Amino acid sequence: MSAVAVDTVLSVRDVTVSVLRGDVRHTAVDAVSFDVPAGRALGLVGESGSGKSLTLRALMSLLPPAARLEAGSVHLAGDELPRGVKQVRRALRGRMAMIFQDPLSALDPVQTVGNQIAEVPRRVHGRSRRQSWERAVELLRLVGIPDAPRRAHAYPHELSGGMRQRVVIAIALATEPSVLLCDEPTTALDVTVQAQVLELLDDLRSRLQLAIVFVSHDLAVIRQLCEDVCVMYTGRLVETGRTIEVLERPLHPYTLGLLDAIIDLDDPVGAPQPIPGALPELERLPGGCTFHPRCFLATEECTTTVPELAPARGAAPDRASACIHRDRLISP
Amino acid sequence: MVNVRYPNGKEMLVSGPDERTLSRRELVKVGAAGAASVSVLSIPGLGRAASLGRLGAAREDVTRGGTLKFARSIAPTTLDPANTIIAGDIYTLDKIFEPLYITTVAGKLKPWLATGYTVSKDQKTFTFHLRPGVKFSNGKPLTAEDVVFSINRAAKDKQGPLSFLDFAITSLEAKGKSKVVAHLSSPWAPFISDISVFANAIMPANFGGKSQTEFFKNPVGTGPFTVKGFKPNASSLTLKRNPHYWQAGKPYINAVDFLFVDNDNQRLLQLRGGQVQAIDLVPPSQVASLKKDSKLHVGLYPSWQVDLLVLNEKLAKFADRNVRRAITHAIDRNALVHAASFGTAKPGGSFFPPSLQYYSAKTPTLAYSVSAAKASLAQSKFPKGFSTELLIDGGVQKWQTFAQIIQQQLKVIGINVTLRPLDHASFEQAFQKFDYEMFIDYAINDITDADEMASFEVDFQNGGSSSYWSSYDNPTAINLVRQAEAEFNPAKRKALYAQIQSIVAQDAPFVPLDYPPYIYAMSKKLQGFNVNPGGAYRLEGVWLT
Amino acid sequence: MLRYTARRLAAAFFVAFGVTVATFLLLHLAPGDPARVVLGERASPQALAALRHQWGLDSSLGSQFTRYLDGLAHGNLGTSFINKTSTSSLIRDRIGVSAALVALATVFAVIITVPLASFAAVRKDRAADHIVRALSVAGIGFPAFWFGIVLIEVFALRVHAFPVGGWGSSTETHLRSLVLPALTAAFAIVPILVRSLRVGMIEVFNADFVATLRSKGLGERRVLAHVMRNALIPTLTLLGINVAYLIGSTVVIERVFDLNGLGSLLLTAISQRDFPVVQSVTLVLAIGVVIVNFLTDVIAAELDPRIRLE
Amino acid sequence: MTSVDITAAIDAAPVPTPTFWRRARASRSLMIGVAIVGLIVLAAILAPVISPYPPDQQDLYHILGGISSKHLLGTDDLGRDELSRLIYGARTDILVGVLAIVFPFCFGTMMGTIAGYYGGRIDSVIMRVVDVVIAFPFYVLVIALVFVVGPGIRGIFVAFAVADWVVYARAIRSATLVVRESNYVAAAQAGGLSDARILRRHVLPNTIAQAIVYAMSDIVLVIVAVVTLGYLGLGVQPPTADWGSMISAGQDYLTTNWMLSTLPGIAVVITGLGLSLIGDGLADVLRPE
Repeated sequence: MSAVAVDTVLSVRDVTVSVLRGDVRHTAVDAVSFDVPAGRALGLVGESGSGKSLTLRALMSLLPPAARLEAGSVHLAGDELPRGVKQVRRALRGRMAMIFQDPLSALDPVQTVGNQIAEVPRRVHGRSRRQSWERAVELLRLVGIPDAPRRAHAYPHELSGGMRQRVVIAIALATEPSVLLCDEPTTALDVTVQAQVLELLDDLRSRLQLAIVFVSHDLAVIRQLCEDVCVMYTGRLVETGRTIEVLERPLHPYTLGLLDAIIDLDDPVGAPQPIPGALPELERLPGGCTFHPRCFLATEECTTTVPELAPARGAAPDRASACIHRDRLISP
Repeated sequence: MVNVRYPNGKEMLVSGPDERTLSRRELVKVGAAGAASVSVLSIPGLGRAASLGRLGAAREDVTRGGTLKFARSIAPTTLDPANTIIAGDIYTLDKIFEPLYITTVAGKLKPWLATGYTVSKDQKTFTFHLRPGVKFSNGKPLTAEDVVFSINRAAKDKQGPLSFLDFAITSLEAKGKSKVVAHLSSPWAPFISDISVFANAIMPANFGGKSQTEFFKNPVGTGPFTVKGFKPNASSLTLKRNPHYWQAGKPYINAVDFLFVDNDNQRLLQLRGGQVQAIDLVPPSQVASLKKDSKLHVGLYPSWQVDLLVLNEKLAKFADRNVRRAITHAIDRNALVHAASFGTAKPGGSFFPPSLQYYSAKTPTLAYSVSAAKASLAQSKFPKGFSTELLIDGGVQKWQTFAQIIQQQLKVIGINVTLRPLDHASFEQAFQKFDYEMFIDYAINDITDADEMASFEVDFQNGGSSSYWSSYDNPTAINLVRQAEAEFNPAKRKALYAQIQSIVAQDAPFVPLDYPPYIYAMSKKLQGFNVNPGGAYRLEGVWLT
Repeated sequence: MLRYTARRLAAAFFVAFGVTVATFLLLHLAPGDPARVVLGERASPQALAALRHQWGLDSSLGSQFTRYLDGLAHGNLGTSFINKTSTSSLIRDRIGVSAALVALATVFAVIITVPLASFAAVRKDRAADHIVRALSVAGIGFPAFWFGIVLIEVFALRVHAFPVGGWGSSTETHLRSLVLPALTAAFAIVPILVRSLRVGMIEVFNADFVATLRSKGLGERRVLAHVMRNALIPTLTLLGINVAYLIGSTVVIERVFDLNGLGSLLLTAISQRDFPVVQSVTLVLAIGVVIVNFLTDVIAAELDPRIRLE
Repeated sequence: MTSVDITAAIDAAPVPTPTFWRRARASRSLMIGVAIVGLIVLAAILAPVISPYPPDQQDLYHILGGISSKHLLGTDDLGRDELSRLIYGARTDILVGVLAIVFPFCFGTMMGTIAGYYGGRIDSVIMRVVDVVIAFPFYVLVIALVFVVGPGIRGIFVAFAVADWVVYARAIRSATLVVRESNYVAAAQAGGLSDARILRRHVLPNTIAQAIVYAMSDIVLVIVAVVTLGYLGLGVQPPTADWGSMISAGQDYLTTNWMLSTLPGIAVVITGLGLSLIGDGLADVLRPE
């Protein structure tokens, strides 16, 4: 595993989360580690059910009742976050914030957006009512909401999807975080609004030197926003590296499968080939490498040994793949 | 017979075990041990004419002052004596207005505002001598003219429920200030008893110059108490002491706070909780538990009430004398009294209650005997029995209990009874239109004279209720009743009534079930409180220790 | 808002008219004759007929009804047959008692429901939650008057904290005599409200915006306040319906605690067939229900911006 | 930049939804509820067999007797066996409870469906009538009706028939409004199905669930109302054994024989508990996942 880079803001080591199904606990996130330096965006990509948003919620200790953080440590700008729910929340103030997928249900329907933003400076930072309101309007302007002072009095259901998502971001920024966790914030938006929000996030990343972790199942969104990317499958990291390299020359059959499954506008003729088989259920994960039943490289060995996330021969040091046949993918 | 009663709705819905239908004389009995004996003690130095005579002198061994808090079940709707028959009104206005004669606790007539009377040879003219020195609560003296005005008003007001009582009076005239002469159309033995009825209570002539409504808001009477600003159907009413009361030194207490609590359970709780010092209409079922409470006293007072199972002789099955006798034999009144009234009432025998004048203990009643019942039924036109319907007032727990006992006991001799409970107003309308087969209700005498019960329940033609709606029509019995009305010699009257009681007992038009007492409960701090068999209680003689 | 109030006023007028017609028919269908109630058994047919004529009961139902409506229009509710005074004075003396009872009962209901429901919702599926749910389920099957009797036995007779019944004379005793009846009345509707609020809160706790609240760094108490405000709205309409039910149940509560309110007056009047009193008191109670429903909708619109009073 | 949605491409296998009965068995509160009510109904049916005495057999010389070998739960104010009357009381009150809501359930559901489905003038007429009935304070209406029709079971049935349907109507109307907007109803309408068939096959199956769930707690409310009317002397009339009249008759002996009033009270609470649990359970099982 790569040593902790000097300007890393967020360092995640071996985070493991179990989920209760019936009365059996299954591992939904298996020893996930990654680092995010200030001012850079890391993409976390995988199908729904791959444990990517569960990982994010684990960092914020917002796990649903059935889930539990089994192991792992999180370092924020060097100091480790405590494990207990209450202590974590206090420790996170002004350090790490999170935004969610559905903008309407992420906002309190019976409170004006202005109040929902102002509540952070008012309650958390103890600013006065007037100062908090001004801060809220300022943040609304920052996230690109026109006529901010009037719109601050609006209720969530009176705003469009994109506008609402900007308010959610404004709320996150109100906590003055150094790290921003995004759980598929653009999935519920239509394409044009999605692009604007991504631009906003990119702009905030550079201007505020924010470290961003962006979870999505959309490779195109990842390519646009994130310099680095980790691919997750059944709770495990299967491939990491710089986004461009991973998309150009994937070192893990699953990533290859993902790329083949999308429509490549440059090659309209080639029909997309979906990955055979189905995503295995948490209760019945296959042994060894969990992707082997659907993997065209699968050999006898894959069914027994659990592949390690290790760099491939001849590839860049920060490139890694959890596949014992990774070297066979290097040669074009 | 003035067994007039009507529901004061408030009462009816309470499901306490005791009867809720209010007779004109609501059953109000209080258990003060000693009768308020009125000893003669003219009190020197009170500056009152010593000639007050024996009556009304105050006792020395009493503590004065204080307010009696009294929870009653019915709130008064008016204080006008001539215009009401509701018990809630009667027992409030009889503390404010007084008649010429009153009924004592022992059920006898006693001179009150009149000291006595003389009768003409043809027994058609009565001259009353008014008690001297009596004043109204506004200080003005009582005059003969007030008496003439009050009784005429009661007699003339056709809408007045009791106006028929004074039918015998042709004219009244005042003779000077202290004599009143009454001319009757024919000799009428119960006359003095009729005069003692509360409707004939005395008030200032022409309401002392005020309008009628205004007068009855702040009534002026000769009674021991006065009322200011009366509001009908209020939750409470305060009676203040009348400083001009003609019995010097009385009433001993300063005021009476009547609280009107229609729920039996609530009255009991307010007594046990110390919120009130006396309550009326105590359910028989509570007598046992109340007696255990050292701070409380329970009083059972004989009453002029008889609970009756009435049979509708308009129907063939009940026109048959043998059927009626069979039913009377079949009902075990001892068991009924034991279960339904917890031994507080006496089992029924003659249709006169034992406490009533001329009650004859030797009346040959039909005793409980299933074999006699079956034998009598066998002789009737319905030997194999029949099914019938028993109408009762559904709102009263006591009647429901009686009905279920009778239902069970008549089933034994082949008479299947189904119950038909109705709410009071419908129940009342049903039996008065003879729309019933059997029904249970109670009859009550309101004045000392036995004629009231005799004529109302036996005189089919002009008793006023077709023999208590049973349509029982026995000419010999009716003739005896009329003779008794005009008979002034007590011995002869007693013989006549004995005969009437035995004929009725044998004809069995209705089955006297029991003679219930008035049941009151009060704190032991209240002394000198008592009730007459008619249900009225005087408060000038009570005191609070 | 004005247009909405006007529309609701028209609907209320229709409801009041409907209630008046229904009561009028009910009264005239029921057997039992008020004249006989006043004059008693011994009354002569002529006296009965005269009284009925005086009350106008011998004229056709139609004309009686129009006469009543005409009186209503001039604010004259007629004179009580039994008490020989104006119905409006009877109602005026007693409306305060019933209104205070319903108001205090509503306050008690809210004070008991909110903590109980949030206590259960926060500890979902733990011991506390099961106890509260079992209690609220059992509570529905519990006759309110029975609970009243138990309250009297304990708090009035043994602990002497409150009077056994009656209305008392000073405002202080009025309040003390209202506590037990209001608690009894509240108890009749608390089970239903607790169940509704608990479910509402659990649903809101699962909503995404609670995660936003927590990620904002707010303490759990602030989060609970937000959740409560959202969950109260559906329960509020339920409270409105139940307060209307409360107005009806004053009839029973006033009987148990001997309170001289409109409820006991109505019960008496029905059994005495005191037509004008029954007619007017039922109308007043019905208007009370309509007002409560109107207030509920207005408050709901205040609380929830998504509801527009069209 | 093309938007890429991998998930749509890879279709996850459908998870088999358990049938109604499997989910019904899984719901704990439904099972407990059915057990409680089942026991009580069983006792009511077997009343003649299991109760030691006929319910109205009096023994006037042994009234208000305490617990004894002859009378396991003592005797009431007419010397009747309290245990037998409790069991027969179950028969009366559950029968009355269930029968009393049949009409309101059917009539209310019908009215609610029509109002919700057709809307417009029909809806406002029905809703105005509903407003009038609701404006009539419940107990006032029930008492007035019982006065007109006379106390006893008949009065109670009429009273509830007139007073209780409005609750169902309102619940079903709002449910129907929701279902009417759904696309499968629109599809059915487009398919030219007659309104009646649409209502029966598409609307009702989705709305009736709420009415059934409410019916459970409604039975409880009916029993409690009958008990309260008993307290006012207008309930089930003697000699039929019924918990209401037993509570009100026993109330005078609270200090001496507290059991007379308490036992039927507890019986009502337990029945209420059972029925509410069934209601809860049904609500969970019928609520779409």
